[in-house]
Amino acid sequence: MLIFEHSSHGRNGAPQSPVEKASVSAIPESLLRKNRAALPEVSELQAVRHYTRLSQKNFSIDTQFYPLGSCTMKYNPRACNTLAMLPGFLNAHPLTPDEQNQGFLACMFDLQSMLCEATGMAAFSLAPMAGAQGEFAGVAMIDAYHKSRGDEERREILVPDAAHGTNPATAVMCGFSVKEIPTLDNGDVDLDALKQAVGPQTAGLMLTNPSTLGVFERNIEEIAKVVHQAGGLLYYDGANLNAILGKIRPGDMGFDVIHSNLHKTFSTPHGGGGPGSGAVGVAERLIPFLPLPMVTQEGEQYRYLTAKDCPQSIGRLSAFMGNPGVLLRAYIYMRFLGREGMVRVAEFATLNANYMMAEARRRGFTLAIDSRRASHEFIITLKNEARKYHVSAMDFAKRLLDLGYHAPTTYFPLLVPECLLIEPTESEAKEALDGFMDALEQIKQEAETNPEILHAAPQTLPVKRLDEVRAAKQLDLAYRGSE
Amino acid sequence: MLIFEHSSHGRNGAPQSPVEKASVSAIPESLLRKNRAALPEVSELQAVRHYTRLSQKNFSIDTQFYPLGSCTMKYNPRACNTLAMLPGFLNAHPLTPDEQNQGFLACMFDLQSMLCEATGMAAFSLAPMAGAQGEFAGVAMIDAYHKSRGDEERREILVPDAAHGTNPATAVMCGFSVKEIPTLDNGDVDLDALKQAVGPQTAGLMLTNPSTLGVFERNIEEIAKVVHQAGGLLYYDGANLNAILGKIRPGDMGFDVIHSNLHKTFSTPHGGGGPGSGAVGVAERLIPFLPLPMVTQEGEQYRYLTAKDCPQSIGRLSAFMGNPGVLLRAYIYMRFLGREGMVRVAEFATLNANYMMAEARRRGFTLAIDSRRASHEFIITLKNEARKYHVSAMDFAKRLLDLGYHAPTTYFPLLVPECLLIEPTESEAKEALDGFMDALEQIKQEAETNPEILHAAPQTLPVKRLDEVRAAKQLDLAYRGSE
Amino acid sequence: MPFIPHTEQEITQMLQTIGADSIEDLFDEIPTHLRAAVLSAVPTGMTEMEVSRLMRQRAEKNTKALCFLGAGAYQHHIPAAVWEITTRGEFYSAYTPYQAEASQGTLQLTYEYQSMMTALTAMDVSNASMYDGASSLAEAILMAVRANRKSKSRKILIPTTVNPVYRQTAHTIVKGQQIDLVEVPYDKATGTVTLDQIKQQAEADITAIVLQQPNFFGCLEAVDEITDWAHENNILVIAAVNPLAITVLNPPGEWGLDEASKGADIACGDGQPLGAPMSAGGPYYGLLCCKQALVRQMPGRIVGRTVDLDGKEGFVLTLQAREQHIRRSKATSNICTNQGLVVTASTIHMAIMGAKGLENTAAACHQNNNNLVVQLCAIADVKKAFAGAHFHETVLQLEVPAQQVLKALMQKGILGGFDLSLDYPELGHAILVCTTEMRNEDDIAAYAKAMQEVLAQTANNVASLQESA
Amino acid sequence: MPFIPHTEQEITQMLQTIGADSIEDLFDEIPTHLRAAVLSAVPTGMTEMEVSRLMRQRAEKNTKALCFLGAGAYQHHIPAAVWEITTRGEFYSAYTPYQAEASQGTLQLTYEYQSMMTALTAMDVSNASMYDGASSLAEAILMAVRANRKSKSRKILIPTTVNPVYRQTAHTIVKGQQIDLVEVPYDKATGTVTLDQIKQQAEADITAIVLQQPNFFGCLEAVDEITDWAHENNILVIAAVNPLAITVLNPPGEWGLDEASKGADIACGDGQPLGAPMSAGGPYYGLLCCKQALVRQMPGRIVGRTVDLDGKEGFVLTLQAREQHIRRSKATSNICTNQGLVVTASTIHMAIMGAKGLENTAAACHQNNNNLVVQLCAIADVKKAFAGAHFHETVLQLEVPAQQVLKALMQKGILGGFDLSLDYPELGHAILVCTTEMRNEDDIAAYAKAMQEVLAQTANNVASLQESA
Ligand SMILES: Cc1ncc(COP(=O)(O)O)c(C=O)c1O
Ligand SMILES: Cc1ncc(COP(=O)(O)O)c(C=O)c1O
Repeated sequence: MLIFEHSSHGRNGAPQSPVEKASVSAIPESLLRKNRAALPEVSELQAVRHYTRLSQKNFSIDTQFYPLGSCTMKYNPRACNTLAMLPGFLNAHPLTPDEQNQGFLACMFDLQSMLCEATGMAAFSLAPMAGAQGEFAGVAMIDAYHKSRGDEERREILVPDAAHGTNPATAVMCGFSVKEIPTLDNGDVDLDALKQAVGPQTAGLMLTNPSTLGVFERNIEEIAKVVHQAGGLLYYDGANLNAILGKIRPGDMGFDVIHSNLHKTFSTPHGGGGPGSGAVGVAERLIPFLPLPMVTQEGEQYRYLTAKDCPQSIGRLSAFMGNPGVLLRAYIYMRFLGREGMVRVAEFATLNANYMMAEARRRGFTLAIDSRRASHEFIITLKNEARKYHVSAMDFAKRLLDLGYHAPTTYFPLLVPECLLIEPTESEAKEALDGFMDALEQIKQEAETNPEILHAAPQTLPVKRLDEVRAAKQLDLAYRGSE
Repeated sequence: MLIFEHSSHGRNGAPQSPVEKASVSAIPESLLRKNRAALPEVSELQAVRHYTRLSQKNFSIDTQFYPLGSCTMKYNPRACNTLAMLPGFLNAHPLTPDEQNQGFLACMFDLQSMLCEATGMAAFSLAPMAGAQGEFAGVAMIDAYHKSRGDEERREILVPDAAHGTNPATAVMCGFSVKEIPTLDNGDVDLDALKQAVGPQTAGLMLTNPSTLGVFERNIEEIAKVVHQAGGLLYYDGANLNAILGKIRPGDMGFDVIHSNLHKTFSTPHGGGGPGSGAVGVAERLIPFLPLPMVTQEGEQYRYLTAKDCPQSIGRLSAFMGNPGVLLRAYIYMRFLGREGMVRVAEFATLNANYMMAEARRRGFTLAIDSRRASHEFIITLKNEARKYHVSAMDFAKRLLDLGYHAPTTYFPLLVPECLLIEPTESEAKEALDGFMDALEQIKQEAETNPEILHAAPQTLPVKRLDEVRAAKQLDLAYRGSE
Repeated sequence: MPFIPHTEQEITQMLQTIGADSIEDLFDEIPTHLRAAVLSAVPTGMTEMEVSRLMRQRAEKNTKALCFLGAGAYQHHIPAAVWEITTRGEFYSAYTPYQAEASQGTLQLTYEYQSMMTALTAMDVSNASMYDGASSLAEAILMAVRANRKSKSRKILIPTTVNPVYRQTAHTIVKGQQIDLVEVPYDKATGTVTLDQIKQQAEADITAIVLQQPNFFGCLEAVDEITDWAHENNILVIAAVNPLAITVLNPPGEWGLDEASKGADIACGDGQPLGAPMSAGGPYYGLLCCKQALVRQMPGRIVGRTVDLDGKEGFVLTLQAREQHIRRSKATSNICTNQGLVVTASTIHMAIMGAKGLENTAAACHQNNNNLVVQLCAIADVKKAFAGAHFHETVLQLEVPAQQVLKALMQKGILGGFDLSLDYPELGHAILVCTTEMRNEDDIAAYAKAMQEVLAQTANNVASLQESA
Repeated sequence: MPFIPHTEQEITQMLQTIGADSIEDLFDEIPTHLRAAVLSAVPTGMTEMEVSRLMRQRAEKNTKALCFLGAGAYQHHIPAAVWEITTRGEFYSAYTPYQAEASQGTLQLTYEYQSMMTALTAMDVSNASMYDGASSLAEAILMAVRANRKSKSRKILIPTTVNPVYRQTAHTIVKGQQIDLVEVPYDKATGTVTLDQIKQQAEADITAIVLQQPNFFGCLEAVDEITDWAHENNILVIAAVNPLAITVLNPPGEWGLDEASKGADIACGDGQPLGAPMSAGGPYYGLLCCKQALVRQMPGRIVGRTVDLDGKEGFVLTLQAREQHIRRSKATSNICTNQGLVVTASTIHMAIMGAKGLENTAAACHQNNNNLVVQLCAIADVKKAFAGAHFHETVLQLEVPAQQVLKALMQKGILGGFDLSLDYPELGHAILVCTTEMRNEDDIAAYAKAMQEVLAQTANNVASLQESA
């Protein structure tokens, strides 16, 4: 039932607003609203009950193992939420003079510094509001860099075919064209193809390492050389640093620019879709172009850098300071971890992924890349099962839901057929990993003996399998009253 | 699965304590613990997940209509929780000097005053930590009063047979014997029986008005006269003031002492069993005996009253000030309501109960007391259904759970066979009341056509009907490891 | 180990299964000479007790001054229930609802959000959110360029009454795509843009015009007139609105007097006034709505209602072919993660407040601002910059530098407003003052008193300076 | 109307169904002359915005001083997760689990609590909570009187080292039942009670003895020796413990050296140190545990594990025949509502902290107190009152009135301890100082510095008084 269906005309139970409407007679009649908006009219209890019950219909980290590959669904420490919501932060107006905003600015400055250290970059801006915006900032800086040198011809961005969809989409948004670079069966970038692709038109290469195939790009130094020699810059899609934190730094690998999804590696909550943060870091030569605002320290005082300080900046990406509440949560999380905790993240994320991969192998699953170490994630391909038993990766996914596990990422990366991209994260106990592998094995057996169970899944959730085709054809995007 | 069953030896994932154990060598070896307590060893995520999922197994006001008679399961405004948990309150040590505790003390003083006004009593103490302790305080004051006048022979407390179990239990705890007074079919106390019962041994009468039968005691003035003339005092079990708030005041009815369950009328949460507050109020002559601590105002300053100020007090009932967090929530709720809101509570609680009673009648249910107004609650008796279809009130209750409603109170008051005591409270919308009555009617039909459905209920909850006999016979009160 | 549950025994077992000797072995594909040293610039880890202490100290450092500052972020009352429910683990720690059946909570809520937002704006379609108001304006512009097939110019008219940081953000985001943002100056008397001024800037082919209502000065634009004119000239209208204000102001879907072409084509804005705390600037969210015809140009996620195998109602992400994870370089935008949790809060906020509650709140904001302005303008040397109605912000002109006055007010515990001198030097010593429903009579009187004292003091200083000169 | 959802139309419909003309009619059984007038002493209602402002102002008035005060309530770190989960609506707004199948959350949690509490105390059985530590001591005494059938005296030995307010509360609650609380003085050198002193007070027939560990002075009682002696004399032992302290101290279930009669018979105490904020005094909860043989004398709720119709594990309230709602005047106690929500928090607290975490916390409290005492006793005119080990509180004796020193410390932002002069005048100018794990080195140094300054000032004052005299 929709909240609108709990509505009763004239109901207004909550002491949440002035009881009487103040006069708006100073506003010309013609500019006033004629009909009150058709929002639901419910009591506070009805709203609380409705949304509390709705929440219970979600799977979430706090209730289920959620090994969604490329998304890093790790534990979100509750303290990060509690402390980021201290009144001193929540009530801070974004335009508060810097002198009265020192507590918040100190956190932001420290966060910039820690990100620099963790990634080996020279400077960081926290402005981007998600990974995709971080990518935008990064590619826009590459653009600005070349243009600042009068190098106007570099209009192409190279992207491996395994890349996340945001990479090509971003390049286009920044006005570039995109060329795809193929990936070898072993998961490494096809170096020969890359060598052929680079040229005076190359603005840069966007790379994820470890790649979305869950393996570390072993030729990274060679790749960097090839791109740099061609005059291009190297972009690191660091949406996920979970596999390398404290182990290897993008800056040391030769990357010129990187974004990091703080809502992945640094554990800010995913919130059912956001908000996130795609903080962006750069090597020395790109510093002038970083997006605003940033925070600097002068003596004991912190202050925002403005366009006056950074005349070459690509500009601002949002009205204020990105997503401060998210940034605070990441900052708090990083203070929890400390330098020693960061390394542990990589170690145990990697241990968990490799353990699950070994277990998958042992239980007879086909791995997309069998011969190598997994990074923080790995891929099972169900192409054999699909062929033999007519069950799809999607069927596996839905059946997993019935067994109390959120499904891994399905059908991404696009180049592996019928794939499950599995990312356990470091915060899950062996117990959860084993339970998940048991479930997966059970489903494999069901696929062999009774594939109908898979096709009919899920059976135990609030709804059965939903008709997506109908949703797209008979568009119903908003409630318009009970006809 | 128990939290203990998620435990893994040596696990210690949370940054919640010093990592190293400090030395305790200053403590003699013989006084030290030898074996570490067998608490579960789980990660913070495991604990969060376990208890989040456990919580989802509860019915609650925030998720279901919960018309549990005599319990007043009304909406608990979230703001009451948020504001009562402001750091200024949470971090206040109970022995903070009064001068540094003025914010809290001001709330307590105001709360005392508002309770006096709402009940018509001369003074209030907030010390009792639940209704039962309020009763204890009240009866102990009656005792102290008689003794202070040298009236040592009054060792009997009168209690109507419809009374809540805490009434007789309290009287005995205070050293009195208990005499039960019968109730008439129309719900009023049997006045003749009362007249015969009173005498020089009578310390007092404990009365709930409206009674637990859900009707207003019409002879209250006569009753007061009878008891007072016999030299006894009149105790008002005001666990629930929802039916009379702002309509009639116990003080005006002639009561000498009253307790009020703030966790009912004043909406502090029930918390799965508590904490509560049983604030106790008295007429003039009992003021000297009120339990400590209380708060008084002197000029602009508030301070705690101590034993020095109140030498005749019955003493203290807890180490500090009752349950301050509960008292704050009640205070906040009362400020929300204001005087006009208080009356509305009574009006709409009564409207809802009478509406449901009328609906029950219309749908063919037998009412325990058919001819009268309901107060904030009313009783259906299923004795006919029990006789004809061999279904019990308990079966109805369990089946209601399947249909998404918490069951009303069953088998209380004890004098009505197969009863459901239904209390909707003022905060429920007509929609919820109608839904509940539809469910009840459906169950009645099921009872007639297919009583097995009732006997087998519940079917949709985490467990089916539980074996209480086994629980009491094969006592298993604590986890002792997986044998 | 913080947030890592492994016991020694488990680690051993797992390594055995993997066939590795140590965790270190798992990193053997990384070239040794590239391995990171200790991250010495990152401090060592802290316990929760220590982190809490640090953060409380830092939070305490932030000002508690009475806030009369707006300029795009507003201090409104948010019912306590809103964030208590929003931060329930099931909302807080879930991700994008790719597995619809296991995400009906988030999906249904988002559908309800879209329903509420279209009701509020009187538009046909809403997406599930953009990052913030400024970036949603940028996306609205990109969308208009894609949608207006009749226009080739990629020229967008954007009055200088639109929030300066919105204009800057739009510039950053659209400039890679050869889009021309043409500024239109405002009328000095009214603080709004006039049709005449617009026409002066408008060449033959204009793709779209942006109108902010209320505008950055808190003044009310002649949206009907301009919308009609734009539509007559095949120009799309992008409305940038304060979603709280439009509970009393004519909503973008109703702009224009011409019934045939009524309504803005795209509406954007910042959802902050509907349940997001100011929080030093975010997270807020960008609202983005459009006419039905433009739905396939919409960036970002959209939730649709459908049915399951049994015909039971349910909700899914829909029209995903617009999005980067399917369409890659041909997507409508690169946006992936949005501002879901804030939308969750905002939906609950709107449900609890109801349209009437929001309307009363908006009216109170307006009235408080009128009261404040009357009291401040009663002080010598303070005057309103623009005639005409304001919503809940007003530009005041002073005789002394704004910076100086604001600083002095701050010392009296008053966050007195936004200094306009950088963005609008032509206004002289001007500040933008804002009131929400949170500022009661005492607050307003306190501001007026403080201003009086500050200006008196400044006058004295000036006088004594002059004397001593 | 706050918290009332009825629309005018619904009210009309409902009255029609009832057959009443107005809501007022529903009150027609109440005698008119008794009807209440307007409750004029109750202020009019407020909106949430107004209430919030009021409460924030009041909360701000409370002190933020560094807390070195204990005496029965302690400022410990509580993981943020604890109360975030505890206040989830499903726990917060549910009631006593009378409908077991719809309350498995609360019931299983309570069973887990009982399991943890018995593990912590090393006792056999725990109930689901009493109101607080003081009232649980009273109930423990009543329980002992019911349980000790060999004793007729109803005499309870209670050392004066037991928290004075616990003794007062016990007195209030048990006095109606002709129970005699016999005080036993303590040894002036050690601040503990000796077996000799006990024997002096003990007549032939004693029902039970109460022992608090650590005692009110923070000192450690000779619990083994006294337990053995008590059991030899058919005296039941009631342990009053700090449940955090017993993660390092010998738990009550292990008291005594005589294997045959080992362990206190009843253990009570306040659960506050395990997850309840100080909160001006509550809500906390009383823990109450006993030996298996005494289970039927236990007051309050108890949860048991059982199975459902399918044999699946589940949880129910059990042994309800002890309770008032079944047994009425013959119940073991009148308790009904208990402190369930605090128990919920405490259970989650224990699960997150683990035994090791609690142990490290307890040890840190202890060490911090040692450090504080060393630093304070380095100041002239400050000395320890008692020799021997302390847990995390220590009695210090001063040369000037405690009241005066504490007040001066407060002015320096230090809540310096508990003034013992009212309850223990024989100790002179004595204060009880406490440290938990929350007081770090800086805090301790700050206290020492403040104390030094305060005492120096006082000395000066005294000196100058003497001079001027
Ligand atoms: C590899 C990779 N790159 C980029 C992104 C985009 O990040 P965001 O969703 O925060 O925009 C993601 C996240 O989905 C990702 O996994
Ligand atoms: C009528 C009545 N009296 C007394 C009580 C006892 O109150 P409490 O549970 O707070 O001890 C109750 C509550 O259950 C009650 O309903």
